[in-house]
Amino acid sequence: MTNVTRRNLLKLAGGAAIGFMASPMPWRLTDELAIWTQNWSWIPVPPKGEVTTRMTACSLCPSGCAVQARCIGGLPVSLRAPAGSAALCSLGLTGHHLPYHPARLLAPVRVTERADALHTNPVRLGEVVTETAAAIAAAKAGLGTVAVLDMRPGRSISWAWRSLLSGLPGGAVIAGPGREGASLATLERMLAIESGSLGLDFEHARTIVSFGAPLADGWGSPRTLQRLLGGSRGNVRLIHVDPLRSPTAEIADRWLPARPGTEAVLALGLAHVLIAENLVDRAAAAKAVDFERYSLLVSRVTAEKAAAVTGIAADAIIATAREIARAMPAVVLAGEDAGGGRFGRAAETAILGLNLILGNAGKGGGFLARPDLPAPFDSASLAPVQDLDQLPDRSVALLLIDASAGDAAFPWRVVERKLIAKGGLVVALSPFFAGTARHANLIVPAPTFLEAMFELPAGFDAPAATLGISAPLIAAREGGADPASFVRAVAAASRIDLPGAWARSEDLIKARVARIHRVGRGSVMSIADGAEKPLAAVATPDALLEALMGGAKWEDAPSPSVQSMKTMLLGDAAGELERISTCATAPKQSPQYPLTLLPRAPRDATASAVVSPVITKLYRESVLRRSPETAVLNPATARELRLRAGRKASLETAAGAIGVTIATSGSVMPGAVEIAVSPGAIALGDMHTAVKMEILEICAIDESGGWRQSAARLVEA
Amino acid sequence: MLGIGLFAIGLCLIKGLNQTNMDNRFAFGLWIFLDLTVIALGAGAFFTGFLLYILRRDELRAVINSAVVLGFICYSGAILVLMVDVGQPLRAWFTFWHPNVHSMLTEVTFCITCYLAVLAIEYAPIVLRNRQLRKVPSFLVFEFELHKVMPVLAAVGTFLSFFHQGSLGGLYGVLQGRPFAYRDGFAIWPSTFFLFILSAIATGPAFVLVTTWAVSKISSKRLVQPSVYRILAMVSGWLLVTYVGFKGIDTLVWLNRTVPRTGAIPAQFYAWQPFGTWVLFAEIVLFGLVPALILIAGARRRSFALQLTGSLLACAGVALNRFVMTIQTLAVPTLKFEPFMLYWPSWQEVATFLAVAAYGVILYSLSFRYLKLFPHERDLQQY
Amino acid sequence: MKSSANSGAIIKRRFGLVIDLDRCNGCGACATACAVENNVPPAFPEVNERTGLTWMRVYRAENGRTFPDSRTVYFPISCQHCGHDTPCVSVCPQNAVDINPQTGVVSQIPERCLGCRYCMAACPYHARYFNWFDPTWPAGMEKTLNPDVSVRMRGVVEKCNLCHSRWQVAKAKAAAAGKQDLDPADYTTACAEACPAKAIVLGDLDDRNSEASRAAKSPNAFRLLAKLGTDPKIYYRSNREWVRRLGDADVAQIESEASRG
Amino acid sequence: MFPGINGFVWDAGHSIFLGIFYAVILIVLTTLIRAWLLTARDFKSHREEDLGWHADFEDLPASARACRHELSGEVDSRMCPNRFDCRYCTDHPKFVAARARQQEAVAVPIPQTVAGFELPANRLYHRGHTWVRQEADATLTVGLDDLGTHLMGKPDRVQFPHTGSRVVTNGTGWYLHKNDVMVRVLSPVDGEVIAVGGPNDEWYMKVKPSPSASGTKHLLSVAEAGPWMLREVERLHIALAADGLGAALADGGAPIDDLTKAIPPSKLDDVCGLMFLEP
Repeated sequence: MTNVTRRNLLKLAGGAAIGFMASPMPWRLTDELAIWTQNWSWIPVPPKGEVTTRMTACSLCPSGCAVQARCIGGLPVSLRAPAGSAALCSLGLTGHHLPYHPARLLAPVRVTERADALHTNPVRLGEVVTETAAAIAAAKAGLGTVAVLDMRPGRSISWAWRSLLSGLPGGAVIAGPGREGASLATLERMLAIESGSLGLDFEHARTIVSFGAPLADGWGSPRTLQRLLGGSRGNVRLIHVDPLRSPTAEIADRWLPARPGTEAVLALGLAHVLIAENLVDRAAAAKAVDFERYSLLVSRVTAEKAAAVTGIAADAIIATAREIARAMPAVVLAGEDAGGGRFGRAAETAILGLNLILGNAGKGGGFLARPDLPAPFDSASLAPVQDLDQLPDRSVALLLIDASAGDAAFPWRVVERKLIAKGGLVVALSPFFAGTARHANLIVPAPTFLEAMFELPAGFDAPAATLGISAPLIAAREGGADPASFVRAVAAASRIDLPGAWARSEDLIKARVARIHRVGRGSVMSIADGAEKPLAAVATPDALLEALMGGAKWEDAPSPSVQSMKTMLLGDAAGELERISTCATAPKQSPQYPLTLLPRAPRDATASAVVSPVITKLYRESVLRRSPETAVLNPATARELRLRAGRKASLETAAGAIGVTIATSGSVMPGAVEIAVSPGAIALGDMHTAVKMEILEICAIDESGGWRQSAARLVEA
Repeated sequence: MLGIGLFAIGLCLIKGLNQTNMDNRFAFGLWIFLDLTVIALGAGAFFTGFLLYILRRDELRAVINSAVVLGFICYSGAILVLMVDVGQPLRAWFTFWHPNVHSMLTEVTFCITCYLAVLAIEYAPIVLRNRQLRKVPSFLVFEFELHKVMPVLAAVGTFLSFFHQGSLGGLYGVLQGRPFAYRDGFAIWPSTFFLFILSAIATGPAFVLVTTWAVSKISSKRLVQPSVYRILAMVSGWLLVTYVGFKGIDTLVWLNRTVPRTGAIPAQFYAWQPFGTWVLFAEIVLFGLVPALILIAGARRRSFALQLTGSLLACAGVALNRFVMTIQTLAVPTLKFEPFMLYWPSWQEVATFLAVAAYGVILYSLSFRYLKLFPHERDLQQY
Repeated sequence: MKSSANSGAIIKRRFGLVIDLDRCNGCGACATACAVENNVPPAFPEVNERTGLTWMRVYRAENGRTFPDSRTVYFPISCQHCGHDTPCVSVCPQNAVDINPQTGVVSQIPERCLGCRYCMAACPYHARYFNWFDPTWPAGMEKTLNPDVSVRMRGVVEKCNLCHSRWQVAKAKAAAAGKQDLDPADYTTACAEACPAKAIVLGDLDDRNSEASRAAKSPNAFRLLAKLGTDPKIYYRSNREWVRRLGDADVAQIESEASRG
Repeated sequence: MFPGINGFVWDAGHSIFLGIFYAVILIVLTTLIRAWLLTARDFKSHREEDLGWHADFEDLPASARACRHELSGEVDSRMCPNRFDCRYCTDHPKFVAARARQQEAVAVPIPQTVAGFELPANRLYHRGHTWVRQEADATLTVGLDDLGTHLMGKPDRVQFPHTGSRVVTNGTGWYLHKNDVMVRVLSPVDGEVIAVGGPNDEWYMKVKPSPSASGTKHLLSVAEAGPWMLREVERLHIALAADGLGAALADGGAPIDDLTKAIPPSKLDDVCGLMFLEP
């Protein structure tokens, strides 16, 4: 029987097969399957809807670039620079992604640390307010002081903070450490200008002497870079001092790779040549009360001595000085780096001093006085705005972090050491559970870019005061909290009554706009048609607000020259500069830490706590931007230390260690380790990847709170 | 092994090819390399058929069945892997619907599928002669009739095979964007087209020899007369000699004319370790000329040991050649600021291939157990 | 399409990019803008520079000298839109790659692509990318996708098409205005538009008056691997001799940043 | 791909390539179809048995295909070219003639038993271990020979053709079933089955030769059967020796009745196949 059944089976199978093939079924099936692969249910489908174009401005960094948004059904799908305005950076181009970033917070949270990982549990806004009020009470009771860390000073919300703090022990608003333009405070101190601030007039400068200002990596207004890269380079020269062969160095006319930490000596050396060869503006320089002492001091720093310390050839120093003098006006910058922060006070004093002897103060193409924007409301008493290093250590009992309009990269330790021993309470306003906010105990979710009205006061490098407004394009998400109303709530809870009739941030901004309108100075630049009309021609405050909301910018009238009370070239850094001027040759590297760690970052990597996940195109999917885990060495250095490219290693400083991958590049200064401060896993949207110790946390912090360079070593794993 | 392999295949099909270690630079990897090798070795099927049915070398009747089964396994296995290798297997049939006749790959696809069908048909009579199936009279009769038309099929098979073996070579020879692979040629065919045909038909018989020997070792039975081995060795040997000859000429032309025209520097191709010039030497001499001579000598001296070593070397040689064409081509950078790259297959890739290998072994041993792969087997048992 | 229908003859153009390497400072805005414009998904954590999707990719190359003489140049590289025996077009087994006769743009038809990756092996510029993963955006972010460009499925090859959707929009606009051909001002690629230094210029290389064709003819303009004879339509220019040398095909060992790991 | 699919043009490339491709497919299909048709035709003309035997014979081991004249020692070595059908053999008559001449010289004694297997003289023998006896009424009686009987012992079941149906020389005679092994016994003659017997009778079939049937010269006379039987026993030995079963056959003495008891079931099918000319 067996074979009989087998035969039948075979027949059946064969018949079935043939029958199936003959039927249309298989063909139809394959076709359907192929079509199916083209619209798998899990492939996202782009939105459909009516196309509109709306104007706003980018609030993701202080530059406040104009933005033209292409919207579908009212929601932006792409951002670009309007015709005639500066192009957007990667951060700005992807700003409309941020409201949907995985790190986005939609409810107040309490941050707890378990198994050395951070966890968030939602809390009610009320609880946050009560706890904050309690902390304020405790501070009043003598536990410590209260401070606000403001990542974007100059916004009208700062006035709200300042009036909240005015009554509190040691209450002060701290400008975010290492932020762009921070060094101008030093120059302002040297000039002791009593009101307003200084503005940079790149427009008319013929030479830009940049000490580490990463102009090509986003520093100051993008217009400057455009001017440097634009076809008509002829009329502006760039001299760049930087141990890194950075993009800025690439576009510089002269690159001076001074040894890290010797910038002050180089500045003094340049001053020496300028004075010796009588290339300075005597009249302006003589205004300085300590000019005699200054010239005596710099006279010690001959080009040769400077060369020995900085590693820049003497004749290069001399040539540079002459170049500067030849192409005046020449503005000298002590540029902060988005990753490396600012130079120490002494260095800044030495560098910026050059401006004073070149007579840049109050001269076109130099530094102009810039009256402050009108305050949003009058207030009897306001807490001061200070630099972090003006706070005593271990003093702050309650720290409020205002990261509602952006963030900055700095070692948390510079702030942490200001907190009282027990740590105190840290409350952050931030849209994301990322960046500085991760160090807070409580986080209140602020709206993101495009979700609310943001204020764009002039960048530090604008010659005159300006104001723009970033108009919201997306309805604010549920669970967000407005910073101003949070201030109000806290004030109410701790029975502080705040001046002014404002409830929300918009109110503050509107009030300020109204005041600008009342002042009546300046003009309104419309992005749409590039037309500029005097403010006087704008009928009502509301009309002005409307214009600004439409992407226009208010610009103050050209300002009067700088009224300096008492110019000082050495100021409070005199002592240190004396020591430096002895030119005790370059600070010896300790044998234990033979390398110099140089953390640096382009601005678009740090200005916001998070970036669009699409930025992986630059960091992960290509090697254009180095990952924060890549330590780059000069091949020679690597050979000396027997480190091979591609190997894993541990980068160690006195402050700690992180795991890195070694890379080599001829562009790196021998003995230096370059590390890019760039978005980590969370900032790029990988909420599940384990968070690594960040490079800044192991950087050494100098006495004036800087972290540009640290002694380090690499140990191959 | 089969199980793990199937699991790996599942992963690749469901989760996508991110399961492999291939990347945008190594668009081809282990799979393509082994496919090419396997198909080259599978050439034994058509070439033995060609010798037997067209050139009437009747001694080879002793191995034809085994050769056909081998061919069938090699081709079906290769196609199986290809189906996993492509990103959208469900669209495989597009090639037949929107063929780009200028693409070597189209030719390969068409020929391989046709040839697999032919192999299946050639396989059928062997199956139908099974002791149980033959009791069904219609099968036996059909087999008988099929057998009469076999030469036609053999001819067709030969034609197809010649073409796709060639096209597989053309696959790389036409890549003018890859100076390392690009070759001048005749008419529309780059030289690799012909070299691949030669190397395939040269190693095909060698592979048949090796497998036959292996099977008889494992089953500890004598399967074919020594004379058959000798013929295979002889054929393989002489073809290999011609191959090496042409390969040598081709290499010289390539290094001295083709490459300079593309602006590339030949020396740079071998500047990256581990792919030094030794590769070239191994490819042409160590695994080309040497086995050829060994094979011929072995056939002459009637020394089976020599024939076997020669065959093994020859098979290794064709594998090396396919490896160079596939992997080294992709490893060598074209842009100056692009790095030299290497890649290691992921376990999924390896497992997938092992699964196919397992399938081959199983299918072959089943065929060996139930079908008469070596007609003379019984006789040789007797005396 | 429409305009070419109502105007008998098809207007033949040769669109290409001219990239001024002396202006490029490697900010990467072009790469970002491209990804946003063309709905190229972000990368999973396990993705690396070898498995990513970067239609416009900026390479960093150095002159091989060491500090302080080391110099860096950035090469923004997209599909080079080869015009003559285009390597990828001829090898695709199922016509999933073709050259648009109206624009000279080499375009990929993802719906027809089988994912055999033969074209990637054929491309000397490594400008073609395979979707190793399913395209995935964080929840909600699909609202920000460009409606003019469909998202590609896993398992197919994709690459730069000079913002084909923008070209279609421009054509449609011209057609609506009853014009035969688009106004060059209406059509530019996302990368060219986004470049802060205006280093990237799109234009018809056959049109004498176009800025691009003029720049392409400048003495310091060159094309990558020109000797391969594939006639790419992406031109580069630099006044630095060593940079121009980097474009040639002789595979010299230049220590490049990419060679890490 | 076909006209109508977008962008398709019948350029030279397409024409040549697709032309060749379809030609190939066509050829493959036609050959297949042809094979089918021929098969059908063969069935119509009832050649299946013949063809079946044709295929079988080819697959028989060389040892089983020796010519009867090799067995009888008239020629050193000769493969049967005619699939054991001497009726159409051109050489057979020559051999017979030659033999006739020799027989005057020596009269060969006719053995009754060979290696313990009986070979009754009044029968003709077929290579498939059957015998044929011509009856007075011109019918033919067909049975299983002694070795066959011993080999199978008493079959569990016999599967006969229906009486009245035709059997052809070397076609299937009947099937023997023994411990679920099925053995096909070749029919030694052409003709119509008029009666069937079984293991209990000494015969299996009575056949009325068809008029077309051209005699019985393809069958072995007792004289020839002797050496043939010797060879068969030898083959059996070898087949069994492969598994060290040589002892199963009583050496020289009377063989045991039922070898199936001695032979392991796994091997039985092969051994029977070997002896009953069923590869």
